[in-house]
Amino acid sequence: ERGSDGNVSIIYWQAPSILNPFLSGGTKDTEAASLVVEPLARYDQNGNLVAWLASEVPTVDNGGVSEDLTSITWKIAPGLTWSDGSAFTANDVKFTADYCMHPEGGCAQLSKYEGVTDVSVVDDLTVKVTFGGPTPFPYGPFVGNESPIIQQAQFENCMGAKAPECTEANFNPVGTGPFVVDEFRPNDVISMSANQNYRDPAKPAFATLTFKGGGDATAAGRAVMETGEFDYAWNLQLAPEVIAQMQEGGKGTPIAGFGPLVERIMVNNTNPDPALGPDERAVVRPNPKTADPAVRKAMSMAIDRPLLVEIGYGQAGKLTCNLVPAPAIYASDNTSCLTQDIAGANKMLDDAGWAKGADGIRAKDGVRLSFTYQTSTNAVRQDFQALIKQWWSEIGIDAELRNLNASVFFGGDPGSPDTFQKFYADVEMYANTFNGTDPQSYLGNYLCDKAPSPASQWQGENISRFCDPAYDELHKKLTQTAGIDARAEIARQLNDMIIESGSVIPLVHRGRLSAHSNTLGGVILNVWDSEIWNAADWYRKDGA
Amino acid sequence: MTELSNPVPTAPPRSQWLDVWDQFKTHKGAMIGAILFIMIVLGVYLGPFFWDIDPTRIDIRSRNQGMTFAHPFGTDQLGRDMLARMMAGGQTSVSVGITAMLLALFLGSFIGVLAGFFKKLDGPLMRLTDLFLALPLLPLLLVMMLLFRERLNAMFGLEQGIFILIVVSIGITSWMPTARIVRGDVLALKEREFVLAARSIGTTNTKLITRHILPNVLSPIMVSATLGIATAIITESALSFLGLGFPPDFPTWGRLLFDATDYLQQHPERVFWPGMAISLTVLSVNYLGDGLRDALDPRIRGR
Amino acid sequence: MLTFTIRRLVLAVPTLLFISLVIFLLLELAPGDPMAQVPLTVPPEVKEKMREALGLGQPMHIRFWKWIVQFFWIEPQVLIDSIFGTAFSAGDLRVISWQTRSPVMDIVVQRIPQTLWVVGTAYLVAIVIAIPIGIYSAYRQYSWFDQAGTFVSMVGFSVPPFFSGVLVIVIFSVQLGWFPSIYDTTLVVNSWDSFVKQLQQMVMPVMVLALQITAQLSRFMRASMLDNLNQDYVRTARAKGLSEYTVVMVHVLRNSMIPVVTVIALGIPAIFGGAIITEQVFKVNGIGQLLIGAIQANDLPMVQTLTFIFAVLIVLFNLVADVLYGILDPRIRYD
Amino acid sequence: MLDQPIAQIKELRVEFQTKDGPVVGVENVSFDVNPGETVCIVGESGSGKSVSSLSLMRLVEFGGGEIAGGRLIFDRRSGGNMDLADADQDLMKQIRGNEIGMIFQEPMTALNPVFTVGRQLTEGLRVHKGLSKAAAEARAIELLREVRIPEPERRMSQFPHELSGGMRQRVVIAMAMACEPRLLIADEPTTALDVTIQAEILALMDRLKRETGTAVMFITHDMAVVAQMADRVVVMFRGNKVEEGSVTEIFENPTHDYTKALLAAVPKLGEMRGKAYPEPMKLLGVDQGELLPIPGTEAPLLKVKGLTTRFPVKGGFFRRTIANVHAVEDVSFTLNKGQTLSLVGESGCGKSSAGRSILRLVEPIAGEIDLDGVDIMKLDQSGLRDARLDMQMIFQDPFASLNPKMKLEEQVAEPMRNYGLTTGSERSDRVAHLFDRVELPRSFMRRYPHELSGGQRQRIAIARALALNPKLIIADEAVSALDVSVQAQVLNLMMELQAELGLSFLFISHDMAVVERVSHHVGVMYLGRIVEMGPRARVFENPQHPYTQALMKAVPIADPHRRKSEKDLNFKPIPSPIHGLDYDPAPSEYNEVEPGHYVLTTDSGY
Ligand SMILES: Nc1ncnc2c1ncn2[C@@H]1O[C@H](COP(=O)(O)OP(=O)(O)OP(=O)(O)O)[C@@H](O)[C@H]1O
Ligand SMILES: Nc1ncnc2c1ncn2[C@@H]1O[C@H](COP(=O)(O)OP(=O)(O)OP(=O)(O)O)[C@@H](O)[C@H]1O
Ligand SMILES: [Mg+2]
Ligand SMILES: [Mg+2]
Repeated sequence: ERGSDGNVSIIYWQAPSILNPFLSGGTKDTEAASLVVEPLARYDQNGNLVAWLASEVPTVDNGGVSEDLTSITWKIAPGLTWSDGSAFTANDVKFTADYCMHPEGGCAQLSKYEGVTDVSVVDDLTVKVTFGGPTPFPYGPFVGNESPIIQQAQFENCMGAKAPECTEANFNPVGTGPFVVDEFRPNDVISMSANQNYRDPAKPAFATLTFKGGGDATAAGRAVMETGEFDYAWNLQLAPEVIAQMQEGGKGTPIAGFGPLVERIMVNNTNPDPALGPDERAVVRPNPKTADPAVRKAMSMAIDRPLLVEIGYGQAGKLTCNLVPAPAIYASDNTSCLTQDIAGANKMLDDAGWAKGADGIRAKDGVRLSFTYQTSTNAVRQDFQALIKQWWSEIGIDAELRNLNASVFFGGDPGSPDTFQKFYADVEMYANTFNGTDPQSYLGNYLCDKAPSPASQWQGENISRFCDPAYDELHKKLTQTAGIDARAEIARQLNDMIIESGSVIPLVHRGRLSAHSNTLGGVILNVWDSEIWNAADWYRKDGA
Repeated sequence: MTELSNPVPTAPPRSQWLDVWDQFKTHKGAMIGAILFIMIVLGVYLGPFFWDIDPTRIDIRSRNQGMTFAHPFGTDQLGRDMLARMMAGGQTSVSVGITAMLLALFLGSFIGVLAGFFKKLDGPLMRLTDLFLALPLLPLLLVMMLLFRERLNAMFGLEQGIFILIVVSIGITSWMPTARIVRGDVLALKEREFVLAARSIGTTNTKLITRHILPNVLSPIMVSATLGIATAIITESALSFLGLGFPPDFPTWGRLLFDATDYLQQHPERVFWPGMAISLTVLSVNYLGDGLRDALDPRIRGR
Repeated sequence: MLTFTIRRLVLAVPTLLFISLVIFLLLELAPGDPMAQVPLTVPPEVKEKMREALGLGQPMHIRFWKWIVQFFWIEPQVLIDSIFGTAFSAGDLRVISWQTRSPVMDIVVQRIPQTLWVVGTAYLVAIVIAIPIGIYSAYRQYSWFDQAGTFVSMVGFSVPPFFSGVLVIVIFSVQLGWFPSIYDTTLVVNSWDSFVKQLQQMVMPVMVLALQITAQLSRFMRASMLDNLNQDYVRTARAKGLSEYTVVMVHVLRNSMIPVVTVIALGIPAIFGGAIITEQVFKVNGIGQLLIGAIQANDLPMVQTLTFIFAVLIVLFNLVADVLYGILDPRIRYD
Repeated sequence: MLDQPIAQIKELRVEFQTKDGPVVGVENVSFDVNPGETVCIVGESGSGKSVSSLSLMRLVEFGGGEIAGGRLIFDRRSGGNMDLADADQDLMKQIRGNEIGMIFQEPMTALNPVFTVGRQLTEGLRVHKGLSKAAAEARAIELLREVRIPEPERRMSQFPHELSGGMRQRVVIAMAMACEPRLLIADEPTTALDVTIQAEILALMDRLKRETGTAVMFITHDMAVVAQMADRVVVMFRGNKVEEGSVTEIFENPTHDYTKALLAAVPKLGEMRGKAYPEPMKLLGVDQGELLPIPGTEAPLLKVKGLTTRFPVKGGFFRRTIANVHAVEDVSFTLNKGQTLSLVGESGCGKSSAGRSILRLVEPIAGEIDLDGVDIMKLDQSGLRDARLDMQMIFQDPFASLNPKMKLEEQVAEPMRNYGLTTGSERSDRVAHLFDRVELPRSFMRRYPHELSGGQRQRIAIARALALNPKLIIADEAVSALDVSVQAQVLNLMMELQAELGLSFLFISHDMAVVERVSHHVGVMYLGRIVEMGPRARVFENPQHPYTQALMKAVPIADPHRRKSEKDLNFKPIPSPIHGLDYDPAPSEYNEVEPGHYVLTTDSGY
């Protein structure tokens, strides 16, 4: 029964700054907002698309998607109302698209609307989205927690440049979700209460919800599992033994889920030598140190991945040799990298003519295998760096470690030499993933023309500067192929090409580890969408 | 020849530093502090000759060990020897502490003396002090990293480069209190008659400052110095914590302490060692400073 | 003294303008990007658009000028409006945070209560503890109490709060379960129970902060007392037949407090600045946390505004300390 | 009751615990103080005078001392003798301030700077007499009136620093007298004060004693003051009492050598009557040879004309100069080679400023200074530095003018190092020679200033001034802070150097007896101007200006038969030397009353 279970409290160690998902791309923000605003369809815990505000997921089969793959028509479930009681109509949906696609709005989810040429209201409950060309995967707009529907009435005057002025709306969006915002304190705490107009009269079970942000993962885990102050803690990136210790507190349980997130080492295919100067550095190929495939292969062979999982992630990590480890049908079946092979790596380097010098470091033709190895500052990554440095030293490769403040490393400031895009190093380590379940654009990151360079203001996602015309060709084919099996086949091939080249050395398939209190029922961890996607179904367990 | 022509000294040549030492010896706290501090310094610098495990050597099989014979201080989550890491960390922490303190002291005394001594400079220099007090440390550091890291790395190598950067950034953000105190003292000293007397015998401004003003503001400077080492060691740990410090495979006490706080419940000894080392250093330096201040003051020394 | 104060205030204006320019340039020069926290899944072109929407496309001097106008002209109007219900500021663009897209000052106002509660209380507690300790250690110089005081304050001074904070959390919240480990900023104190709750959640952060401040203040107090205890006027007071209590607590204390009070006044801006690490450890989410969060997110308007307010307070409290000195010590004259 | 002493000190021994073990402050001292009597305790610095008196108050304990032996019998007001040496501090609280009052040496520091005069005065009254606030205030005003402080009501709400030194000392006296103690201890109450104020304070204490019948224990090392005040005298030397007797006995018939030496060292006003030139003092126990007068020469060395120095007073919003302190106003004089010109006058009249202006340590705004043909006013900084080779200064306070952190050797060598005159070994030879010259053992070369006595310090200052072989030495109150015996030594030394080296001295002092002893010429200053100037004998024997005459009268004379009474004194408070910017002082005009003896005819402000 609605509101019968009192208060539920959630802690995110990153605090939400805004509840308008279009003005912030941050996970913390979109997930918090997912309690209030909802999309037409979203992914469930298995990565399947399910209808949410729509009555069904449009497909070619059910006629929702046109045969030529250029349009998709959404049918809204009838009888929906906003939390203020007004009716939810197709106009709101169209408005949402206009809002995000406004050229001055700086919408964070603009890429969801890529290729959209028109959104039109067919009738009160029907919206048609038209794309510029065939779009085999048309589920960008209005799908997933990053692309929810906002109310036209509320945001009408907040278009484009005016968007930031609507503080009230950005902090307290009217939504269709199970909760409404009572008070929003940016970067601190959100107080919510049950949406009295929620479509299911029995839900949510909780009358109020507290969403606390800030602190660190350790504290969040402790608050749920050891002191029991909170019911749900998000993303506990902690050493396995710390998690285990917390679990002994007996108040909560960690839960893990796996999306396509992979911790990897990127190998720089361009030469990062500072002597080259700003226009050439990390732009011209090849990188003399990493150009030899044997070197890249050996680097990967020297790594003991099971140990990395055990030390760094425990139950939140899995072994993988792929760039795309999930969903299952896209995952290639590489297993060659799973066991460490120092001897093999040494032999391979010996054979390739890299001879060890007096200091134990290999060199060939005056090129020493001494790498700069950078990553963002983070305890697990630093442990990984240390371990990998040690393994590499065993095969005669020296690594000079650097760690950079995350906000600098991941910030796109073209003026900073320390961004991961500039890649002023031989190798760097970070994790990346993609939204939803379709890897097309993710794999598109490795196209030749996506390499960052001064010409592109260092924008571009081909971080390792991988370039293979055959790959580009194959990817093009993917963009034109419909049908999940055929697409998966191509995607696996693309994945293998990258892995084979050694430009990306996958380390760990990382999961999301969260924890919930033992008294909180109904939690289903979802890594494909908002983690707290089904908060409406949560309830308080009795007697616990 | 010159030896012969020298007159026989009338009193045994007692050097000033011998006097200072004599007084210093009688200060019990100072002696304990000095011995402790020397032991810490010797421990971290000479220790590695006796305990020659590489602090970055990972021995994954023996990770998370408590105190054992092979690893007296235990090992960390990657199986690195804590004793070796403590010694390596100590080298960095102690040298960062001392150099940053010296730099801050130098800047603080320099600006304080100039502001106190030259009336014209007083206003601008004190506003400069306000400016530095108001500057946020973090963005400042980021800017410094951006502007100078590459160049320093090229000139001094990675570790030296970062060392210089950290020392400089701690130094230039912590000289302000010293400057204020010194300025206040100099203002008062300037009115003392011996300064006028020195001027009347033809002492130039530079000599006046070095011979007469500086030795008389030594005692507040000493106090700042002792506090300065402590602040520098702790600031360095905060910097490591924010990812602006030394590379992660480069242990410092602050970093060891920070890394260990997550394991506080599982392995309390891992927190204990670096915490203990920082506290002991700070304490010993404080007592040392107390004694030194007394010893440098001839008035107290006479008693 | 009035002219002194006014002159200093007038002189402060160019100083502060200069400081604001330096802060601005510093932040501009610093690497980092407001889009750093946007996930990697958001493509760079979109990020570029978002950046433009934040006004980052404009040249530096225009942005600085805009900030100056917003901060010095529009924000005061907003303040007046909110006090008197007028509408001077209607339609003007205020200083907007990049993270939250809301006016910076609103968030600052929201954060002030918890910062004042925690850091302010810690400061008060520290003063209340440090002064008696300082007095007694000086009065019984080199006694065991004095030695122990020195020892404890040095240890207190040398333990970083990221450690002591976690330590007290593990002891008092995890093991003993006495206090919550996470500060609840939404708690409204309106009954005895909620007051007790507020106290409970404040105990640990206050404890950690107060330890550090006490360590420093008690040293100051002790030194200042020692300076005065040997003065001639103390002997005069004794010769009058006053009790030891009156001599120390009235005559000596009053004189010793002069430098200490100014030290305390100089520390007040730090209360506003919050305690970055302690706030983070206990999730107090005050001004300190706001600043560090803004720095990490490269929210320049927020950082600029916060540090500038901080600079204003520093300049202001320097002045307050000077004026206080003059009030407390009748010998000081301003001319 | 009256026949019984109020306080009897018997075999007092006081020890101090120091880092180098116990130090004896007072070894074996016994004396009595009878009702209505003034007992003066004299002796050189460090002889245990203060310690004895503090022991009687049981205040030594707070300074780290301990009464190691002896008895301190005190006759309490409510009948009965008791031994204060073993009274507890609670009981002492009732006696202190109530039955024994104490006046301390330093009026500048004896008062708490942050409390009003009224508050500090009423405190004791409220504790001991249980008076209400209003009653205590009324009594305090009455007390202030008794000590002749003008406008007592206003003073009550003032802070100590707002009062002049003399007034402050009077407040301290009022405080000590507040509860009408039976015994008043005055520890060097006038040492730090000017002659004129000293005379007033002494007269005041004398009157109060007569009116209230309080017994007084008066500590001093100034024999002239003793002669003025004492009924009985106790002479102390190195922690022991060496002689005791009535004041006339002591002055006319001293038995102990130390007492004799002390008396011999006191310069007495009028001693030089009839002598044209200064001559060194006769000291006891020192073989001085024949004491020859020092004639000097008549060739001028320093010519000063129209010297004017003003200090700006800043104020207002823009910190502009709103007024000037007219410290030195149109001063002219000539100093001959090998002679001494003294400037006398009371505190604040501009003596030091005049001296410093000549060296241009402060910048005069007008005037001509000609030193042996060099026009000092026209020199730039480096020229000035060179000129200072010829003129040196000895500062008022020997302790303050030496750097506490520098060895004496270095301080004496510093002028030579500054000018690069000598090299290493030569320099140390010269320093050693200078030490010999001022009769300091060479072993002192490695000491620090605080390890020396005041007289020794002043010799260091002299040695430093001599280091450059100057022609002119400006001695700014060079002996004022010294013990009489030491003062005599230093004066002799200076005269000896003058005779030998032909130095010229500009001697600045407020002590008329000393001035009479050393000068060839005297200038009397008042409010920045020289009001009277001429050969020493003429000015002293035939003072013309009313201010000079008043000054002469104020000087206490070390002769118990020539005590001054209060009515002889009538000092007007000095008017303020601060004038607005538009104030244009008239030039000084002099009337030559005798050959070389000039008296100011224009308005001096007196
Ligand atoms: N607190 C102290 N600790 C150690 N020694 C002391 C202390 N106070 C006084 N003395 C010593 O006791 C002796 C007597 O000192 P006292 O102050 O009585 O001299 P005094 O005759 O008053 O001299 P002055 O004329 O300089 O005031 C001196 O040798 C002095 O060094
Ligand atoms: N640096 C200065 N600034 C302002 N006024 C000053 C300064 N030095 C001296 N005066 C003032 O000038 C006047 C003369 O002072 P000066 O020191 O020359 O007197 P003095 O005769 O030496 O007195 P004393 O006997 O006390 O040493 C005094 O009113 C003093 O307050
Ligand atoms: Mg004395
Ligand atoms: Mg003077």
